Amino acid sequence: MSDMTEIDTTDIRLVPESAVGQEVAQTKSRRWPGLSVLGGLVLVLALLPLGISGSYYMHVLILTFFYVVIASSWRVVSISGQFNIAIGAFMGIGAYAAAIPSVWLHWSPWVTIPLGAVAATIVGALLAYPFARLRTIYYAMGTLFLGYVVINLITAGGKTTGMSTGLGGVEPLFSDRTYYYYLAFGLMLVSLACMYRLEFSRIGVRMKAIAQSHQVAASVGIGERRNRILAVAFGSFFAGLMGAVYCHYQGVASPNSYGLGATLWIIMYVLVGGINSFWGPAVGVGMLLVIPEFFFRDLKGNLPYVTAAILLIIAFTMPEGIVGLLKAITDRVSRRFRRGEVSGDAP
Amino acid sequence: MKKTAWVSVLMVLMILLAVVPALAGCGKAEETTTTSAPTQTTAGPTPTTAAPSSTETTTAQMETLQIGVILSLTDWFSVVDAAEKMDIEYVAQMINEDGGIKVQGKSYKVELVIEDGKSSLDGNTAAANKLVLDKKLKFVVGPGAFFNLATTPIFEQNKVLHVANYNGLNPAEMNKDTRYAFLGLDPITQQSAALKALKLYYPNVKNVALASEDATFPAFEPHFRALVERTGLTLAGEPILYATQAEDYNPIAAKIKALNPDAVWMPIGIDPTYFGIVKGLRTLGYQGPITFPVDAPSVVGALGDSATGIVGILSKQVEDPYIAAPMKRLLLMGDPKRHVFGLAPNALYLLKHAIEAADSLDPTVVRDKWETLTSLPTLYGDGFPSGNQLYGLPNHAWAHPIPVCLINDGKVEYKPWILPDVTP
Amino acid sequence: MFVELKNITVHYHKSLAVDDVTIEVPEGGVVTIIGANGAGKSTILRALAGLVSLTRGQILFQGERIDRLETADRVRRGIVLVPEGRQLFPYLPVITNLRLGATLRRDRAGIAESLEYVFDLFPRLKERAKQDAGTLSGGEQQMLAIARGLMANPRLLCLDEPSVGLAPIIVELVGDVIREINRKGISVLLVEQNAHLALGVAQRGYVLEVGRVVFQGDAEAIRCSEMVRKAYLGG
Amino acid sequence: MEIAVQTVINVVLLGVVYILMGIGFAFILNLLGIFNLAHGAIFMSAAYGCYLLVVKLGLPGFAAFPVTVLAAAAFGILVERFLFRPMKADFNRTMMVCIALSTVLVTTFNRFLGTRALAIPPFLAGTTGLGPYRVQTDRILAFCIGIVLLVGIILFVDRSRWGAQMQAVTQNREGAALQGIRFSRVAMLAVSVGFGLAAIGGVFMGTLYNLTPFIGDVTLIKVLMLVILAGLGSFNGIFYVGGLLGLLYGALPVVLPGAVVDALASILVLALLLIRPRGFFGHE
Repeated sequence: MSDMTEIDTTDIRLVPESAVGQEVAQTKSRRWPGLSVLGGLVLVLALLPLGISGSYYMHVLILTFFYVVIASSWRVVSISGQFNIAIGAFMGIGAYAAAIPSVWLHWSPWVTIPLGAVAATIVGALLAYPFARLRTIYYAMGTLFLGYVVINLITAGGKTTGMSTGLGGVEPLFSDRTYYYYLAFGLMLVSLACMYRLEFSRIGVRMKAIAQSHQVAASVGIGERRNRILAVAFGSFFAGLMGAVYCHYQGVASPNSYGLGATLWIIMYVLVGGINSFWGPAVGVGMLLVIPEFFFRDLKGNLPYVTAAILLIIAFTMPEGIVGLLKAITDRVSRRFRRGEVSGDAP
Repeated sequence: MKKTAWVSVLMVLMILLAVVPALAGCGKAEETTTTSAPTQTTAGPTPTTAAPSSTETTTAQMETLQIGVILSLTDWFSVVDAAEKMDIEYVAQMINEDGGIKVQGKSYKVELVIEDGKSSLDGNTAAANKLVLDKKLKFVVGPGAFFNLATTPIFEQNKVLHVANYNGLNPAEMNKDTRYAFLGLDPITQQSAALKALKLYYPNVKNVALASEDATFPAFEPHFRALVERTGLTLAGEPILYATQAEDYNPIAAKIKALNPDAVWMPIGIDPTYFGIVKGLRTLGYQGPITFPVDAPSVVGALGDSATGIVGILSKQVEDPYIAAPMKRLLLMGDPKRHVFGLAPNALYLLKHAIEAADSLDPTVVRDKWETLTSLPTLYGDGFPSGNQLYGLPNHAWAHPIPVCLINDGKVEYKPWILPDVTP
Repeated sequence: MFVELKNITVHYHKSLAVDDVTIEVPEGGVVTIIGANGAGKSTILRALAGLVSLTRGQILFQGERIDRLETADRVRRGIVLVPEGRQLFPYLPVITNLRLGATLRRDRAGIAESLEYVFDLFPRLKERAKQDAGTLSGGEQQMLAIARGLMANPRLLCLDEPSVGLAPIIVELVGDVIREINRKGISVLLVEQNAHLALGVAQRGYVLEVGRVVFQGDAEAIRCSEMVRKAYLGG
Repeated sequence: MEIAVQTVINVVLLGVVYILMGIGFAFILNLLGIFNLAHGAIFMSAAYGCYLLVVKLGLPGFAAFPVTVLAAAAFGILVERFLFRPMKADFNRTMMVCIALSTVLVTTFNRFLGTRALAIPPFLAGTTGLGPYRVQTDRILAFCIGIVLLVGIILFVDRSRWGAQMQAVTQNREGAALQGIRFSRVAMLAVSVGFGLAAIGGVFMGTLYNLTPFIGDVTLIKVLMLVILAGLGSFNGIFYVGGLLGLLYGALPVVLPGAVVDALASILVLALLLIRPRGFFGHE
């Protein structure tokens, strides 16, 4: 046990060891069913407004698209081994960078939204810099605190930020909700495509290598700090972008949408869905946001019991989240399938 | 295999743990307040559950009018709104017992559609969307406090008449363009009662220290300053602001004490903050009167012998000899010892009378009529418009007589209700 | 037989570490396992202590199967491992480290006696009793680790690489200490890379290569074996 | 002058509560590696529990206090056995479990007792003269109990068998197992002591201030700050940093308005954290 020294006082597996580039290695034929399901889903979602136009479910779906991107952006940060508990704050920076000029200077949303995204990226990268030397639980605690500081600054901002009540009167982008639906949907597709591209690119593999062992990564010439900051900047760009669109959609920006509680729920989306899989965050948002909103909303004050029960069930029965479980099942099925065809697989 | 057995047993336990309170909670909503008042026997014969069954037969033939209600039933603001939910349900029941809302010779039974605002702007947006888009409602009561920031644009866009319980004076909540926004109680007027009562019962008071929660205060500040001046008082030092989520209010109390004011005025906050500061001030030996919106039994219960020299406004108790009839009726509909905030119920009550006055179920017609009204019944007696200039809207914000009580040495003394000054 | 590891197979992180190994320790004897780095020596001790579980095989202590027991229960029976890298509690004083060695003992008098015994054995530790364990020198830390093991009143003391990283003069001292411990009637199972030291104190030995026993016999026999001479004794 | 005296008392009391909470949190974090996000909910539940015992069952405060603390400790044993242990120290899963636990507790108290602000009746009513100044007797009592408890904890950690075992497990888990220390028992002890300490903090806060189902959130943040700044694996550090936070949150509101306090205090802590990212007293 010569590597005992590099394990921190608390021996915590922050990001589960997934084989580097495991998914890249999947054969094309195995990806086909997945792709067709995905295509069908995109098609259904694209056509959905024809059916549910002007209903509450549209609002929920718009929120879902936002949170899928935000949760996915958190996961992108996490593949580099960083358990970042400040993602809500990055979203908040994006939102306020868009809301403040919109409310006080009456800038057009088409200017403020990119501004929010850029501001979140820059601030995110700058703030990530001092924390990039921290690892594992130290990083988690440091960023948790960072998020708290950002929210405190927003809350102490006086009239400019509207303090803890929030900033109202942010100009809407469109008057028709259907446009928001397509905007959010489009942004989600583009963002997910970017993230997919990154995760399975060389940079993504490098990030995963850093997550597994920063020493090994360093020994093959992967710059740890650079790649980690890149991951945070990349993640906070999408978080900031979505935060900005989100506040224009809601018409308000309020600190408690971006505080520790909000961040923890975003993380819960990812953990419930499965942190090891690209589609985990989307599934998690579906499980924790869409299902309670669609089916349990009438429970009102008792709704938290449902979400708590979902969390407990997943924690007890699916250590790798829902997608992890599905993967385990399909693996087992396909192994049995293959065993019938080819015998004597090498271990 | 032993492991899996364990896990399944655990799962069942967990689900039970989650489901049992949920089910119990559904059934026991009424009892939440009775539990906090052990002296239930003094209430007298007040059937809590018998009433709806008797009215159901009479209202069975009536058509129903769905009215949306947004209240925060989870998270921090539920301290206020969970109680409001019960009372607004009682008011709906009261209206139905009286034959519902009468429009053009027809009676409509009120059916409340309550949505959880989750104590956040996001949650309130979702709730408003649900009411407007899904339920297609035309009349909505609530939300309270600054949550209107989130809901006003949605209601205005969809031309839904909405009556807020109370608001944060932010222009985005109510301004000259929000023609469908009404307000059950103008917050400035309400506070004028506090200062008037203070002057009345403590004539020696010349200056007051203003202590307020900081987030909504900037919007209120000029109005509060004007109000102090109008009442013939002065402010002792600068206003003292504190964070909504502080744990220890003793530093605030020490700061107030250091100003050495004749009286202390706390216009904005929630109970925990008020109590914390009063407790701190009394411990420090501050003797002057303190005024803030109270629920008399809660104050006595939470503050014990620190509850002295308090000029309380807005306490609603059956034993108050000056209590307005509708309010007394509301109190007697449940456990009369419960804590009644009485803002959302009042908004519903106002809305009912406005609809009847307009004799229409079209929100635009109701709005146009309402803008011409100068008097409407409220739960607190005759209401009157206030703050027309402040909001830039005619007769959109309302006020009414304010209950007043003095609390000394843990004993409550009820005083005649005060008619507050109209806010310009 | 006092302690028997019968045909044990151990996987470590899914890879085979020990394959079908049988080792016997007689009561009051000193047995050594020698072999190169990564041969699986430490894994055998860890399996004996209950830190890793067996894939196959049995561990018997005085005829009783103990391979399903928790580490603590094995310690209670007297099987104590002094781990490689010492595994001290660096921010606790020496005396507390020693007392923690006697966690499972309840006999105050016995503990006091053991404490006296280890202080006799290692006078340096007595001098530094109040010092944090992390501040000791390497040799002293090894002494402390052995002393802590003795505090549990062991019947079989397993030592994992006690000589690693120590100056030659201290290595000799370790050898003396092992002999002294054995003289008290405590059996010793010694895992070493330093075959000179190991064969100097042991009566019997096993040579391990890539998880398998390739040679076993009396210490003398091993020392004379051509293969061992070449591989481990530098000639 | 009076404001200064009062501030000192506030600082000390807040510091004591933070330290009690922080030590409990640190026990759980150091031994089990669990980031116990339900700590604030336990704190709140204990305060409500004590309230129910005193007001509903009519128990005298001095009886209700230990009963609450013991109940919280027993609850800790259950939580460790049935919620934490099955998670096998997986950080992600324990986080989910903690959030679920906290949600359930907060929602339950909110459903049943959340409609008005409550307070535990004072243990000793009235005020006591401290020279020319008057102080709530309860505060003096809380201060005394707090100091006694802190001394007790120091003795427990440094002198007792169990304390030594807990430290041993924190410093070297495998080494501890080899001495016959059963991790599961020490973990159970740590969680139960942690919950017990949180309960003590909760009862103090419940008597001195007011109860709402959400008081735990604010205190949890302070505790996280405390543990971050003290550093992992450190018990002594918590005492110093707890005092510092007590100073920040007890004294800053006197000179600064509202939300600026939180902002300034957290920036100060962040600045300290950037100097020593691993905390000030933690072992590397």
